[in-house]
Amino acid sequence: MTDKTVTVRFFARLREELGTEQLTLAISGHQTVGDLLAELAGRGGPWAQLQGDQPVMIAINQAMAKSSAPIRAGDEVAFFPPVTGG
Amino acid sequence: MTDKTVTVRFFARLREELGTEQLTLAISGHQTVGDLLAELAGRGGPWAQLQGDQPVMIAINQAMAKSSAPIRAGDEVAFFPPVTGG
Amino acid sequence: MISIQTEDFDAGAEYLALRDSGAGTGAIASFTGLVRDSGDTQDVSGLFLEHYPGMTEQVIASLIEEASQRWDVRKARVIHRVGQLQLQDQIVFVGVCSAHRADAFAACQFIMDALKTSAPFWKKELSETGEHWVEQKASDVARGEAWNK
Amino acid sequence: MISIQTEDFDAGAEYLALRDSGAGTGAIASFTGLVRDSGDTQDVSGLFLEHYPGMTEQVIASLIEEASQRWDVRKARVIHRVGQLQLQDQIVFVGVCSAHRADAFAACQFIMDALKTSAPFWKKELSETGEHWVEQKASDVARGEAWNK
Repeated sequence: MTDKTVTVRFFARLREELGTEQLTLAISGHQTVGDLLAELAGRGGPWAQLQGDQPVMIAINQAMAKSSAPIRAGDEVAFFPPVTGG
Repeated sequence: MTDKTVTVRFFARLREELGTEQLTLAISGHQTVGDLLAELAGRGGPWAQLQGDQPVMIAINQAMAKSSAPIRAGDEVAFFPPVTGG
Repeated sequence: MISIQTEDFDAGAEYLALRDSGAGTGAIASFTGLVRDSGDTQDVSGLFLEHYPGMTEQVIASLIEEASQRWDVRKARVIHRVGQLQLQDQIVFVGVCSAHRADAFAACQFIMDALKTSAPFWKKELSETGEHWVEQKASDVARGEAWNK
Repeated sequence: MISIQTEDFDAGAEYLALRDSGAGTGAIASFTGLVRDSGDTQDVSGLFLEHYPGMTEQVIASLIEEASQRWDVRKARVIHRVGQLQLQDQIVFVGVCSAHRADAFAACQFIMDALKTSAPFWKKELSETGEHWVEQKASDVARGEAWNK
């Protein structure tokens, strides 16, 4: 099942605190992006903040998404803090 | 009473239709700028429009004024259509 | 700073001059108005702009003063041309430099809206079929009054 | 046109490029944001700006598209810098060219407000005492949401 993966990207504060810019994860068993988020939070340590008090924004294939959105093999999933540009 | 006068200026459409840019008028008997306007309108012809359907704006000494505003010797009075710059 | 002039202006250079060197400056909003081909009449070929010298500058100064009391305004610049203008000529420039984005936008828009209903300028549209003094628009009056609510 | 870039931009030249040659153009509104010395922290000495390449451009394109559906927009230009910025550096430029003044102001302000709450940029403030990821402001969220009413 090597082809059943998604790319997961982290930005800004999350990228720094998780010490991770990008991951490739198998998605067998993941129905929604929220399931993926919960799995990552379950790693504990800094990863727990993915389901903590601070809001985490989600994008799937570079479009904003809700945690209930389904994910499919080949998707690019991103988690990041609320945006602060401009 | 040569010194008891006001300068009256007209702008834009009024200036053109009255064929007059500036007048010097004696103000004895004028209590308000509205009285002055009525006197000018009484000249008839194109002057009647000073009390016609179209609004006439009034400035005294280069500040917007109402027709009830008093005028004094030496004042600069101006009558013009609603402004349309910008 | 306020300029009433017949000559054209360089909006790019005005932007640069408006940029305050103060470390608290965070936002610059600017607006430029151009001569359009359709106003009260169609096929406008140019404008003649008349003003009331002296009163014009006083009114605009008081609008900048009012904007400075309502919002954070570090620098404000107003240029308004008068005389004969051609199609697509620049007519007016309003620029505001502020600490904050919302203040810069509000002050710039307030000055521009208020100028249109209280500064003594009058436009005459020129076209092939003749000339026509522009009438004040109810929408401009409404926009000007909205700032007093 | 949308540019995400590390290098500075010439807001004056951008204004000139934005000026449409179409005879129906009557208004240009523009906004520039600068690095201020006080944000979440005081004595800010600079910013680091991170973005999500690809998604950023898509989000801004969709904001310009939405603005074009809501208002008359002849041309729109957005430039946003990323990477290391110093105090008083230019961060962002939004310019809109329109037939009408109200449309130019509204579209420019909408794009700027919506960009702040939906385009994937993140600011880190740098100061003598350390660095700090900027938190999203409730006032920015409120301004963004106000456009949906």
